[in-house]
Amino acid sequence: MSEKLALIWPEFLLFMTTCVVMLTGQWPNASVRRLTPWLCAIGLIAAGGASMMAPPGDGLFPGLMGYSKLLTAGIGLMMLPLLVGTVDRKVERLAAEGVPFQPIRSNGAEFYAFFLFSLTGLMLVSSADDLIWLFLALELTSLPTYIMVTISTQGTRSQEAGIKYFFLGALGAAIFLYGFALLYGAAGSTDIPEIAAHFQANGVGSIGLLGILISLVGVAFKVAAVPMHFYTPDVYQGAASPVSAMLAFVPKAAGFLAIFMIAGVAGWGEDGRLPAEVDALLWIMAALTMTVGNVLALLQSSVKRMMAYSSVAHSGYMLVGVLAGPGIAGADAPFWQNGLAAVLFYLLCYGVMNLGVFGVLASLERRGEEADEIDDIRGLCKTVPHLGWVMVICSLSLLGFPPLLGFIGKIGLFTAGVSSNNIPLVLILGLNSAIAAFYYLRLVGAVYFEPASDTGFRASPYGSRHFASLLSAAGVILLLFVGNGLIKSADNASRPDSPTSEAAPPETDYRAGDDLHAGHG
Amino acid sequence: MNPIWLILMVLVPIAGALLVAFGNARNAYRDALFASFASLVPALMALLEFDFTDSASFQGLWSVGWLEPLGLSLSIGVDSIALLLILLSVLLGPICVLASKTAITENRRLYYSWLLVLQAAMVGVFASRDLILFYICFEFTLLPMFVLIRMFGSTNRVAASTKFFLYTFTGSLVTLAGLVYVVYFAAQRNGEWSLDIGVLTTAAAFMSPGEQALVLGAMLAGFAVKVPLFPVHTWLPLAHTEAPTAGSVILAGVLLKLGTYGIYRFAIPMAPVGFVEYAPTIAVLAVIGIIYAGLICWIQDDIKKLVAYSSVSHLGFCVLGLTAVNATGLSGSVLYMLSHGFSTGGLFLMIGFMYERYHTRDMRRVGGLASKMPVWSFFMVFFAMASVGLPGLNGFPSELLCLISAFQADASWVAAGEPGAAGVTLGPWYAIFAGTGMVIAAMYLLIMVGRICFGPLTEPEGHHAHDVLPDDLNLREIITLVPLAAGCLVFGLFPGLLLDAIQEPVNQTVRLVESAQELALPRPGAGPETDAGVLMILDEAGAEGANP
Amino acid sequence: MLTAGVSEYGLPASVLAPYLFVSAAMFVIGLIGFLTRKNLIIMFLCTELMFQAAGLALIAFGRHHLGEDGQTFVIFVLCVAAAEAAMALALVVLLFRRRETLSAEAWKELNG
Amino acid sequence: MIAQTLSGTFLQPTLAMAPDVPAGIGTGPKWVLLIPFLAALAACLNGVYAAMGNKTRLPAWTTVALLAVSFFATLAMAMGFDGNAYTVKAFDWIQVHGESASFIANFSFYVDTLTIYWMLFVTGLATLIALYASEYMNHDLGVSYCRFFAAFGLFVFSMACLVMGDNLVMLYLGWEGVGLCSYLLIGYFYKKPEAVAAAKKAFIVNRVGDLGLALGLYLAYVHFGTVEYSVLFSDEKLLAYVEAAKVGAFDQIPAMAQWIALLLMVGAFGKSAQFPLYVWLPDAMEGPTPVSALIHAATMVTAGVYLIARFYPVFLISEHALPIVAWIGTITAFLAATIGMAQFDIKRIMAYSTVSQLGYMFAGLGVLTPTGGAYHVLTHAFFKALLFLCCGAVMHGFAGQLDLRKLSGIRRVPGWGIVSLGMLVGCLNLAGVPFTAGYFSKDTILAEAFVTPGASMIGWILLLTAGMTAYYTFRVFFRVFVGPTHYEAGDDHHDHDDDHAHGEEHHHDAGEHGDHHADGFHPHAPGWAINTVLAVLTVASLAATGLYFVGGSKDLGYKTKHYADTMVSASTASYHSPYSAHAFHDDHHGDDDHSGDHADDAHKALAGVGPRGAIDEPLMLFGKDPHKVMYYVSGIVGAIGIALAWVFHYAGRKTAGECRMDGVARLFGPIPRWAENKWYVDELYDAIIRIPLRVASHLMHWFDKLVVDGLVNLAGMMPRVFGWFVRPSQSGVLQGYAAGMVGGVAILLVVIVLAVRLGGGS
Repeated sequence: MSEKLALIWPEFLLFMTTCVVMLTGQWPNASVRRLTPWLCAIGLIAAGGASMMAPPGDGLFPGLMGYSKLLTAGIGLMMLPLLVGTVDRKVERLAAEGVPFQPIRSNGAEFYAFFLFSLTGLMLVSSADDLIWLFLALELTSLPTYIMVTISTQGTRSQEAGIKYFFLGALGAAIFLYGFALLYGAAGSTDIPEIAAHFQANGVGSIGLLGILISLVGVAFKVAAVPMHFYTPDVYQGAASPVSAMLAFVPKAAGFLAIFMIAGVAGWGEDGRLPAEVDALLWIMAALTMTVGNVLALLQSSVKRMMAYSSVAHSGYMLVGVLAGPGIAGADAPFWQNGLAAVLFYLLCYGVMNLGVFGVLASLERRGEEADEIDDIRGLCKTVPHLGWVMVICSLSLLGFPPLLGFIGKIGLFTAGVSSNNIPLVLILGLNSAIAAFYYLRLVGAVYFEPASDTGFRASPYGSRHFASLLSAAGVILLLFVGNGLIKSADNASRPDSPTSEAAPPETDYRAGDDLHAGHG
Repeated sequence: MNPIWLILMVLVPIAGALLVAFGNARNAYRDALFASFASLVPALMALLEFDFTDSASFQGLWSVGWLEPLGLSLSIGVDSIALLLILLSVLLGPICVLASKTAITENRRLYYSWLLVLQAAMVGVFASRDLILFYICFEFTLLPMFVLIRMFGSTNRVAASTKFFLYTFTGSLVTLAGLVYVVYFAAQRNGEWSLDIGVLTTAAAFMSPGEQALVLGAMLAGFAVKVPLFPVHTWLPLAHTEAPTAGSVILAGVLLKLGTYGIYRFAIPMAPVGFVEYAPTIAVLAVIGIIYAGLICWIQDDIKKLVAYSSVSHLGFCVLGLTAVNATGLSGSVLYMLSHGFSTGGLFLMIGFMYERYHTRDMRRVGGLASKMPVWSFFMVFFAMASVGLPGLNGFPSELLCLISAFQADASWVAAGEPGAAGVTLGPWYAIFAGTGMVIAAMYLLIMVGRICFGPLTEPEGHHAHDVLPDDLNLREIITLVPLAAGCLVFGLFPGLLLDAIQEPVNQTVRLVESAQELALPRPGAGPETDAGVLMILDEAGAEGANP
Repeated sequence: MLTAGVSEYGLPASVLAPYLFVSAAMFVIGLIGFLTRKNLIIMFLCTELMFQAAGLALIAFGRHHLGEDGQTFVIFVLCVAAAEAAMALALVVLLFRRRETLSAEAWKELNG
Repeated sequence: MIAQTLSGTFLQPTLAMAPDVPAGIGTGPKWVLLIPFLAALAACLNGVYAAMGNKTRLPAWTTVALLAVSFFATLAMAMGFDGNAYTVKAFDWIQVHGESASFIANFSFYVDTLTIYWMLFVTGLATLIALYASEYMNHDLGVSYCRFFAAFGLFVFSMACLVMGDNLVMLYLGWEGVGLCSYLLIGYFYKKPEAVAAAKKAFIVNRVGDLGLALGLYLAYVHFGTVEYSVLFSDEKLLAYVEAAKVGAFDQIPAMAQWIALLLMVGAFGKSAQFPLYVWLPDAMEGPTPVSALIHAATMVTAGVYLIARFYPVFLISEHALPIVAWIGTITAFLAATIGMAQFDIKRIMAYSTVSQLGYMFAGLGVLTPTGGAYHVLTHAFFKALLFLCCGAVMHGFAGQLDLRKLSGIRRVPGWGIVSLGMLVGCLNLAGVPFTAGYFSKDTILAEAFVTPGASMIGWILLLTAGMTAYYTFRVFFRVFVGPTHYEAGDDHHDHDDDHAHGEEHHHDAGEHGDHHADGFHPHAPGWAINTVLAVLTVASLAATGLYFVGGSKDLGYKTKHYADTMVSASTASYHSPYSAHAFHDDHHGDDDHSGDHADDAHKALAGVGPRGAIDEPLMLFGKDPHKVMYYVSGIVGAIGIALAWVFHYAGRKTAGECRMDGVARLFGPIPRWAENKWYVDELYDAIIRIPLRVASHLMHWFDKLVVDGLVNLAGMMPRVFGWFVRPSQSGVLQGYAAGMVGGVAILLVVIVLAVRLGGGS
């Protein structure tokens, strides 16, 4: 058991930080309170560092942990400056005016703590090797976000978003829990590699298949795939932009990692394909998800809603990678065949570029209200040039415009899709990217070409939010130069365990050259 | 040839763009002019250093890894065709800057920097030896053009730019799928993932005819839109009409050629059997385009729209030459790519100069300018004649070769051993119908010239002299036109300068198609020996392009 | 199907089936309740019902396989359900303060 | 003068052929390139003058001087010609070296007797007419003057390329080049909408013909693998076909080879204004008169004749080509004559007479006498240029007046003597009055038509046309140059011409105008340049008669009759009809002495083309030598025509406007009006070609906008429509979402299970 603890050092560190943050977040002394984000950052950095040193896990994808945790920590670190100033504005203002600080009125502690909790959950998902663990980790990822959505603004919209998110989330959780139960029933074990081995040895069986299908659709809620996508626009729009940015990444990443595991349980067969039913489910889901997401995004005038639908669509793109699986050659599959690696890399790209758009929205304010409508950002390149340019770059990247990060990510999905012989799906993906161009181009057009509309939005006083936006745009460009290493690590992370192993694999060291694990001795 | 020149041709405009973008707005024009002239230097060096005796092999090869797991590398190199197209792109740079001096009065920094970025991207397209790098540059050209139209276009610019972007972008994404399939196929065949165009070309010929047809379809989805081929041409008149003058010049001069270049470089060698199979269909579309767009030109009142539709018609000839898949046709087509830019680019400049003075493009409102603008009219007639395909000017040799190639490419004639027959895809009827395009071209261009230059002088009501520009062309404008006019004349009289240079690569492509044909449809009695021979030819053809 | 891996001391398939049936019925009842009842609290209770349906299935399967995994899982599910219940109540109270109603249909400002 | 030079000086060297020449085509001296390129230089220099804003007559002098040098170079070329065709290459032009087939068309020139024959009168007339134009155009000094002479020089260059080019592509270059110059010069008065329209029409109609030429070029290339004359005409395949054609075995000649001539023919019809493509030529008279004289009478329009003559072997091997050429020529000749009879604009009458005479030339080619055709080209070039220049002088002098009802008795106006004399000589030639050059050349064609089997109908029509020609020619002469002196100023075509301003001031409406000319309008008598040119041309037209009697030769192995015959027979156009009237003058029949000796030289082998089908006995007309019969018959017919003109248009005429013909014309009802309106052919073309096409264009434009672009927009709208369709699901109601989720999952599961199970799984 104790050796298993070594796997969750990053989570442990984050948990420690969370505890500290809970305290500092409501410390009577304002300067201590102001330290909270910094403490979060330290925790994230520490967790990131620890994840680099993490040994390979014993789940289906031994390498997944290191990459995912580092990714989590990294994107979390980028989000952190954006979160600053989301809650407690009134409380802090009053405190600055000399009114005594009332912890009971403050949400800061929970907010940061829940943020870290959620990230912890995400990290735990990546190290899950057991259904129970997976279930708990998924819940840990989601539950804090329900609260964060609700408290992110003072308006009723957040509360509406929170209630919808929570109830539908609970429904989704019930569904995948039931699926897990069936999985357990079919395989007689909750240990994921054991289940996989069992299925491989004895066939999936109808209960097992039902379990897989139900688990998949349940988890699809987390990635906002059709038909579990309905909550997305409402929740994203209702929540404050920083929280929406987080929602677009954290649960999605958790969901995809879980989908990896569940699909991995079903197994990509000799021909590199999932069992027919699972394959069909993911195929239809992928096609519908990207299409529905994009066509609905087209109709939006609210940027947040548009981005929510675009988030749905991006999940659809990534499902193509899941379908492709780790490639026919199994552990030896090169990156271009490895759909899972493509998904992992795309998650990184998406996390970085998506942040920029929400960051821009969060960096524009009118009496404490964040920008939302497309009218609010018109002519941004003239009024607030740096935000305008962030918007242009991130939109183009989301659009998959070469040579930006989004394009590179999409290329991976393209090659994986083609190599797994899902060419119709790849064409749908291509056409959907074109549909997406309609509305991303509208964003670009609005900020770059159109005259500024005087809706009263000004640059937010929270410099850290501008910083986060700029960071995102810089990431979109600069990561291109280190893309090589990132792709390699995504590739290594998604290497499945030896596909023919009968039981839980022994700890392997074939990833010795992995640069993410360079420190591991 | 030293790859540094190719690299510089990309970097100099980009540096220029940065200089302009962050420099003083008042100096934007001057800086841009400097940068565009400066990029002529590496172009000239490349031209001098290029070994034309070995024009089919790629020279100036240079490669540096980028995203290795994806096989994506920055690898460049040019054969003579790519080099010439690059030179055309670079040459248009200063012309476009010069032509914009008085036309663009606001946002100059943006304008000139995007113009320079566009130039760099165009060079990148032709210089790429990496498939995805090609695609990146290919797509990237959309952005500057989009900005130029959207920001500096005329009244309907938003719709035009959006349509331009979305239409071509949509097509290109399907192309990407096709290209990736080729890569995947090659990777399976070679056991190694490579994006090197040479490697891919070698491997792709082994695709089954069915696969080739699909790949061809996917490639055409992007390239045909870009050309543009009937019936996917409707974005072009709109984009041309709304674009600023320099934008139209570049669009007509180079960007449309990306489509035909794509067909030449990718569709033909990578899906040779499929291309030969579907060449008649493509050719029918090209011929329809020639006649259809020509007739539409006839009744246009908007002079710029007229010239825009004429581009559709003209590019039909270019595609026709490609579909003949013989030496004459490919030579003619490549020649067309090079020369069309001079004449049509010239026409767009002329229209731009007129527009600056009269602020209208409606031939009902302005006409008979010969009496007021004799120099302008001279050039107008000159470029119109080049566009008509008057022998002695640049349009003629290419049009002639394209038509001959279609005419001669009759399978029954080849079988009968006619000495002038080559190619099996088309036949005389294609040339006959396409040939009516020559008559129609004369019709609409002469009517255009007749209305705009000749007849009684008509000026829009309330017209007053431009506050900067004289009635007729000024020296700067003439200097802008002279290189294009000289190009028209020189390449009309000495097309051999270009034809000789492109002969080898073209022949090699023809060889490749023929070998692939034999590979796919082995003649009875062809033993393994023949197959080996075919393989050798294919490998040799591919190896020419392979990076060391 | 279910015979695979069944221990000879485990719950035989014939006895397992009714448990599963009940579990499925609970799940569906919960689902129907979730879809049809407007009251947020009742809706939440329905999700609890669905959770417990899964729990029942887990226990039955656990007995079938004679492993402790199923029961362990149920314990954790109960914990999570409790945590969710706490959150649900907090949320519902918050919302009630705003709108003075517990109807789920009172919240449809965000749509499209 | 020129004719004397031709006949006297260098006719002999032309025929001084070495008996044994090596096979193949040699390379000629490079200075031959001067001929075309001097003209090009003239064009360039004029361009420079225009750019410099020259306002003197320097452009004219430059052009005249350079063209004169070019002419003398041509003379030198003629004199230096040793009987062997040669090529001179300027530079490589279009070359594609494919693996299986190469396409080579160099910028190079081919010189044989036909080339020399044609170039002599092209450069000679061009020089003279440039001189004429130097005066004629002087009201336009300045940029326009430069423009005129630049186009003029360019025309001569293009014409030289056409005639001298050594391959079909060069010919095509010249072909389109002369078309361009024609366009530029017809549209010289570019402010006049009619001029612009006429220019456009000329170019576009010609392009239709050019398409035929181009296709013929392609087919020739495909079939023979080359477009170079030096290779093409010695191609063994072609020679074999010709042999087959000799014995009438057309079934041995592939249809493809026979089609070449049919396609080339279309080009010839366009350029030489043959039916049905003749409509552009009358309108082309909107150009300045020197242009009409040079381009639209003497040289450019004969390019079609040149093309057929040059490709005579190719036409011979085509079963239907020459008969079609003959019939088209005949129909054109007749039709144009009928229209010419009813016109009142003297320049248009000349234009229709040109069309008609071109028809004669085509008929001549068609009835197997390329010699007759070529000889008529030469005589016609001189006398028609003369006629046009005279008309031009009238137009120049009378402020643009060209209506023969408003001019009369010009002969007696001081200073118009040479013009009137020139006119008379020209008219005599055109009418085919005995012992003029026109008489002999027309006679040759007529005689051949009557003796060629199956062509006698052609002969009769041509004979009738000859009478009509005589009538309308002298109609002009009798009305305009003789009779009571009377004139009215025209509505000055030359807007800038101050000299004529008073002409305009005193212009009177024709209806109220009486018969005097003394109210201030003074005709502007031609100056020395015009008079000199007219005098030279008058002499030359007369002297051309002499060519009928000199220059015969036996050096080809058989006897040629006269200079034109010699020149044509020594070229690729060589063909002596077995039915030929010439045969009666020859010592022996051509059949046996053509072949053999010169078979090594392909060109001479072609020169020996024998009969198309064997004949047993010479054909006779009325039991006599047809040629001699024709001397009398055509003389009589011409005389009748002139007499009719005299009766109706001269005898008893008191005023300019009225004559006996007016009464006669009424007898024919509306027919004269129809003829005056050119039988409504233009309107017909409008109705069946232009208007339908235009309607089609509009339809296509709408189709493009609505359907093609509409579909694109529709496709662009589809995502949006789909979005609207899906959007209601996002109702914002929590339970709606839940229902969507659950329903969606249920449907998904069912669909999957069904799909996989029914699809057989995989």
